[in-house]
Amino acid sequence: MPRLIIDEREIEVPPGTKVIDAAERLGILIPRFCYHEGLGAVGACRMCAVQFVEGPVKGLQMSCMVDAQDGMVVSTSHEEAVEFRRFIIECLMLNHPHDCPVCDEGGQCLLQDETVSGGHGLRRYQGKKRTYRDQYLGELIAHEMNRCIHCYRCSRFYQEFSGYRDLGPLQIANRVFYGRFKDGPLESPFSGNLVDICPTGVYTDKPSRYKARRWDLQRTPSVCIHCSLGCNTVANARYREVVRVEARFSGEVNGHFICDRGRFGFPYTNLPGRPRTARTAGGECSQGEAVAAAAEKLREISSTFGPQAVACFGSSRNSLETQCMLKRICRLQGWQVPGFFVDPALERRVRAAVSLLDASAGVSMREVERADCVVAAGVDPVNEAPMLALAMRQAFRRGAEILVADPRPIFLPFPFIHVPVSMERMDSFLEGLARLAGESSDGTGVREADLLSQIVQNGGLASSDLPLPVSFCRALFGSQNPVVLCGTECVRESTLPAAAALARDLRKGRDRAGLLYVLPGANAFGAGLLNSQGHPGFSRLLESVESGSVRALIVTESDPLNDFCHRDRLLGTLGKLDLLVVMDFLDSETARMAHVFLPTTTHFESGSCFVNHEGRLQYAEAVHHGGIPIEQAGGGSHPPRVYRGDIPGEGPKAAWVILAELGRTLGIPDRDLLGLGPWSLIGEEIPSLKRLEGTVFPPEGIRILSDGDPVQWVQGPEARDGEDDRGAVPPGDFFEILLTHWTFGTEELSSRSGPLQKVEKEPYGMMHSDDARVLGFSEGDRIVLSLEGGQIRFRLSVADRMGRGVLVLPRHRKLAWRNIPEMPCFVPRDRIRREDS
Amino acid sequence: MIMWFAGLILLIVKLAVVLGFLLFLAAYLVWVERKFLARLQIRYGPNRAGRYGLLQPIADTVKMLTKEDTIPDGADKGLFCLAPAVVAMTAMLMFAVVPFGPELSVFGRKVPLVITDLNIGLLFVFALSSLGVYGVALGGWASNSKYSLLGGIRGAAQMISYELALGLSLVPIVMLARSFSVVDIVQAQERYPFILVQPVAFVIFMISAMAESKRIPFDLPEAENELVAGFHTEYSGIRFGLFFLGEYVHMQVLGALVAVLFLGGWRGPFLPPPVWLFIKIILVVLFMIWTRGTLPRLRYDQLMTLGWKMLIPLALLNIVVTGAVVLF
Amino acid sequence: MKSLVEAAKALAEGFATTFNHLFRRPVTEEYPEVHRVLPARTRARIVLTLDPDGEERCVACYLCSAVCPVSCISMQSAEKEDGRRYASWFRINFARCIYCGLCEEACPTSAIQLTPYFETCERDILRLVYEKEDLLVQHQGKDKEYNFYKVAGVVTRLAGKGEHAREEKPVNVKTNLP
Amino acid sequence: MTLYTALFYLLGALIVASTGVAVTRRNLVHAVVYLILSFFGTSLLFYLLGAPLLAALWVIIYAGAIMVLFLFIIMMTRADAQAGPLFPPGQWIPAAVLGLLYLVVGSLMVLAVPETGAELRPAVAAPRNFALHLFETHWLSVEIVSVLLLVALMGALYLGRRRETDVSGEEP
Repeated sequence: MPRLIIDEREIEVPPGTKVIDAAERLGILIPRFCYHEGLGAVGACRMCAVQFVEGPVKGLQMSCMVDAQDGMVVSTSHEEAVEFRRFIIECLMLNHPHDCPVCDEGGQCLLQDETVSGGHGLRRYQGKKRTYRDQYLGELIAHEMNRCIHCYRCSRFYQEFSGYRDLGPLQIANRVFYGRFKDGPLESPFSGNLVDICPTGVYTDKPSRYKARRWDLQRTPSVCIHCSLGCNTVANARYREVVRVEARFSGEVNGHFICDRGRFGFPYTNLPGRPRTARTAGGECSQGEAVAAAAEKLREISSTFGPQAVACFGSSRNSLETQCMLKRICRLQGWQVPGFFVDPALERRVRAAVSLLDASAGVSMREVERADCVVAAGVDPVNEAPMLALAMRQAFRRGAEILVADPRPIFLPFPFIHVPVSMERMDSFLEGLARLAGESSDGTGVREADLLSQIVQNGGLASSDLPLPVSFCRALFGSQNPVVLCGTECVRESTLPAAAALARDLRKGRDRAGLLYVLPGANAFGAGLLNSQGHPGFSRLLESVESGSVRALIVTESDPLNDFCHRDRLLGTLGKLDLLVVMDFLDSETARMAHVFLPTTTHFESGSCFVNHEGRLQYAEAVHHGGIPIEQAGGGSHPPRVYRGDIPGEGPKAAWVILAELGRTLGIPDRDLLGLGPWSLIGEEIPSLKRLEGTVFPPEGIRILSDGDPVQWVQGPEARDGEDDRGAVPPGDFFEILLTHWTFGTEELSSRSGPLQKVEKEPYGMMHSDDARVLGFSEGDRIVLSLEGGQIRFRLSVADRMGRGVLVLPRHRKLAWRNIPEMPCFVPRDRIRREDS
Repeated sequence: MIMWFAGLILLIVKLAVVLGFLLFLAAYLVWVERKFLARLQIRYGPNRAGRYGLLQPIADTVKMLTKEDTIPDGADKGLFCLAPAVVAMTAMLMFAVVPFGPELSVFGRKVPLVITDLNIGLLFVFALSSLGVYGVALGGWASNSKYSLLGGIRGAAQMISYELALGLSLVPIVMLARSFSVVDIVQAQERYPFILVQPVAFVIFMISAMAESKRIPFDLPEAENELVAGFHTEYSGIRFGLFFLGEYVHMQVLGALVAVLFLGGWRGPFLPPPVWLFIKIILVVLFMIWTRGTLPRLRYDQLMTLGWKMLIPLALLNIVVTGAVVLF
Repeated sequence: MKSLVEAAKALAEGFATTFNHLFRRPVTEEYPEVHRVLPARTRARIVLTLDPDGEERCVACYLCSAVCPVSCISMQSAEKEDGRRYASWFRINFARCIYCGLCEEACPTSAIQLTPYFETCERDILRLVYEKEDLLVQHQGKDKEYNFYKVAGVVTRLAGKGEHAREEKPVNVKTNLP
Repeated sequence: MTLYTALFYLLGALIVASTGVAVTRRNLVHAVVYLILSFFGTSLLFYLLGAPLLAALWVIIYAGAIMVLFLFIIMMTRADAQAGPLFPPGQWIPAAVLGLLYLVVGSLMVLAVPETGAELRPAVAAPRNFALHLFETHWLSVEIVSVLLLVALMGALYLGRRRETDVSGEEP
């Protein structure tokens, strides 16, 4: 451990620490532009110069390029260093335009700060300034190259860190330009991070352009809820409107960066059409009246048809508080056990995933970055959980071998092995891999080859699909820290234990082998934890409604009409209900059908807890108090000049608070509801979380996985009861339809974001080029799929690197995928035809 | 019986005239003070209400009468209401013994131009002025405000201290006039005013009188920069008006006492006696305003030192000297 | 004794001084009848000026509202079609304003300026809230010359890249020639 | 019953009532104010009985000086009214007995004196007469009292002087 002295203070740092980091540990912030903890050092800007007075290195050096060593004596305020930095900043400012007043970076600009701190107060240079032409970089990022100081942070992030190639440095010497070869939107779904890392205003956030200055923003630590990863963010609000979301450093979850879905997906909270007043059949009314009306009707239904005639339904975007309160009220009132997923199979898969994870197996994204071998089964990281792809890329950059087994066409920003094994063969593929890993310790090549061929057969792979490269097997055998990633959205239920078994097998003879399930929704883990034993499943629930045994449905922050396949059936079923109570912050279709509608707040307005994929309980603090954004209240102009004591549109409350009020109106004493306080509520409903009560909540969240036996930790799903018989492929020539997510445009909340709607692709279906050739289709054809539920029209895209016999459709709102009667869906080939022009 | 009624009517008429004049003068003294002070400070003073601001007192009165009369929470209601009345009443009552002319003969009946000629006239004045302390002290206490309380305590302490000097300074006058009756004192100045023989007593009396009326440089009870407005901080409307009225009536009374005790009272050539008294009162009052425009406020310890260590010994010495002169 | 004489002398001097003042002409200026001409830099009512081209100078950079010690300035910035940044609304609450002039000092474009006009009293406090229309004036105020967009280096109708004062032609990133 | 008699009884009633109220007040400032009222009545009684000098002195000394000091102390200390019964039996029983005794003896004395039936008449004792009487017949007592007061004054000065016997010897 090197010990060195910086500015007359001694510090001991781990070997390999840069001097600039060592100084930061002492609280000394050496000026820097190019150095970034997440990107490393290149020594491009020369701003971090310090004087090495004693020790192995002497003289003026860049502190980001020198490793801390024993005996160093460093002075950051040495005359020579200060003078040097003053010249450097003046040099960097030579060509800087005079546009701080109209630059969105102003107020959060590193260049401004360092110019002042560097002592460069007045421009002495009177010559001409170099200029560049700016480029159009899409709807998310604005480009203003004149402000550039050539620190290379953008290209290092874009190309090295995230693996996309379409933005980088051009030209030489004093003319270096960062941009694309020609105008056009950036391809990377991580491009928003350019805004965060650019030390000046070259890349600025386009959707929030000219909205606010940093100092006017209310900023609180928040959590992204657009996928199950739970990346840490900073929410910025002004004038009752969330204007910007930025990445927040988290050493365990997302590191320094977030994806564009998380960064630009927030506008659902500001939408002009967001419902803010309660409604009953009689029209708009106060929250209290609506609650009273709902309670009245619920009391009537329970007394006539019994409490089992009332059902509740949540979702995986509910906060943990809402989920717990929902379950509690159902229990106290004797209503049906609440469900959280419209797909009973998905619900069971989530519960399986939650039950299979334990502290020794579950890994965070940061641990994925450190893996030396990654096996991903049934997961499409860029589309389902984008930041996972970035984590995998870091593993790749460290030399990890990566294999993705998925029938879908997978794109990842780095080279990897894609095995397009079909969903129903996934289990045996993983089992084979496990066996391979287990046997490999013997190290006999012959057995290896045998097993390989076995896997190829079990995987249902055609010989033309390259069999598993031997090199990957070698890497897997030799790895010290392998990680198994597994999706839940499209896989079979049996794949989850298979992935767990692979991780378990890999752990033999190794310190560690990780397991990571990508879950469907920000709080799917919470829904799984609540362990809805006794919940009949959504299909059964619909049957009960149709048969008349369930008369009332309470839906909290959930939109079954958005998620459920068979739209016509659901519409008819919901219409049969005597009472449909919907609480939501979205103007959803289900909400519009509600008999009683109660508006709720988003997690930006009332802080709430979410449990991410690895069981990390994170708290998103409220950033503002809610109410109609001033821009909307003022009709785009200045806010109205009236005296009033209230905030317009402040009616909505958190869903769990409304639920508690409903419970109180139904006669549950308050001490059993809100009187408990959120922590006791969570602890009462999820006994394994009782220990959290009273703990101080750390900023990086609490990992709630237990070390014990995973089966005792939470009860897994009960034995398969025939409802989800996905394994059986019907005989004959069928296409299996895989409904998937896209990075932009399919996730419920972010697909309402205006900026993201501009960048999302038009929906298209994908099939293997061989299949298309057999059917006589070609790229770009308009295809009609005729199903019982109705027709689905889409444009076809063909790919080579994907499984045969699958048709991949996005859950895009512009695609009529809800005409699919039921999942899984197998379509005979003759039902697919080209649309005649 | 008729005479008795005539006497009563005469008394009422005198009361009405004197009281009316007193109040009118008090109102215009405010104007005089503001105007005179302004000129001392090279300003104009009130000049908006009427010509030269002559209607200002009326405007002030209307304002005070129509302002909301607030009583603070936690105030002692009874005492709070009583205090301004005590101040105004004691000040006005003092004027009862001031003669404003020689005896007149109306229809063969002798009419003394004084409301009542008490043989203990001076003591009556002292008695009333010692009661006036209560207005300040109780008003300050009853307001339930720390500023008021401090102002009230200061006022009480200051008035007690200077009352001693005030009383002692007049003992030589009484010795010279051989009477407590104010009428007799004026009579005794037939040949020369007492200021000529008693300059020391005059100075002591003037200083003490200014301290008694709590005016600059002795306005510690209401020292604005530390006590907001002292004992009348919490008063508003007509109750505040009463305090105000008391102060200006007090000024007149002290002016009248100076005139009567030292300047020969209503005596003077050519002009009718009441006019002479009026002129003398105004001169004294103007001098007080002039002082206000000239001197800064004393510190509390300076105030007490001046009263106890200078004025009282000086007054005692004056008594001894005068006694000796009178005796021998 | 000496001090007594001194004290008496000092007192007499004081009284004489004030007495002399009695006969001096009052320095009071009788305001509503007599309007004194105030210096141009007197700090009173705030205006938003135009640049020499007749366009709004304010770019809604929020610096004035940031520096305002009583938080009486609020605005919303927006972008015009030609790329100029401007205030879609701009509001000064003169009921709060203390006329300290910090906003004028902070303004990078000489847009916000204080004028000597101070008679802004209103009975209804809401009428003291001035909107942009109330604040805009049709002249340049004290700074006749400055035109921010001529030197800023951002593209507007006024000038494109490399066409502002002291700017070189834009770099051609696709040529090898120096 | 002449006007004077009526005034006499009126004042008597005022004095008795205000003293009684003063004794039973919880609020000390109120008690002082009622006591002042009582003194004021007493002074008026003196005036009525033809002793204006005594009346004036009574007001100046008792109402004007002593009670102001009382008020001063009360205001400075801000003593709060205590709870509990105003007078415990241990206090009021002896007081009642003594009061009753005084009432009986007083009544007997008043009834025993023959002039009781005489009407009240205004009498005037001018200050000059009063002074002559005092200084001619009681000059010794007056001088003794003045010496006593002088001694008391010096004693007060002695007690109130600054302690200069500090061990440090510093100017305190």
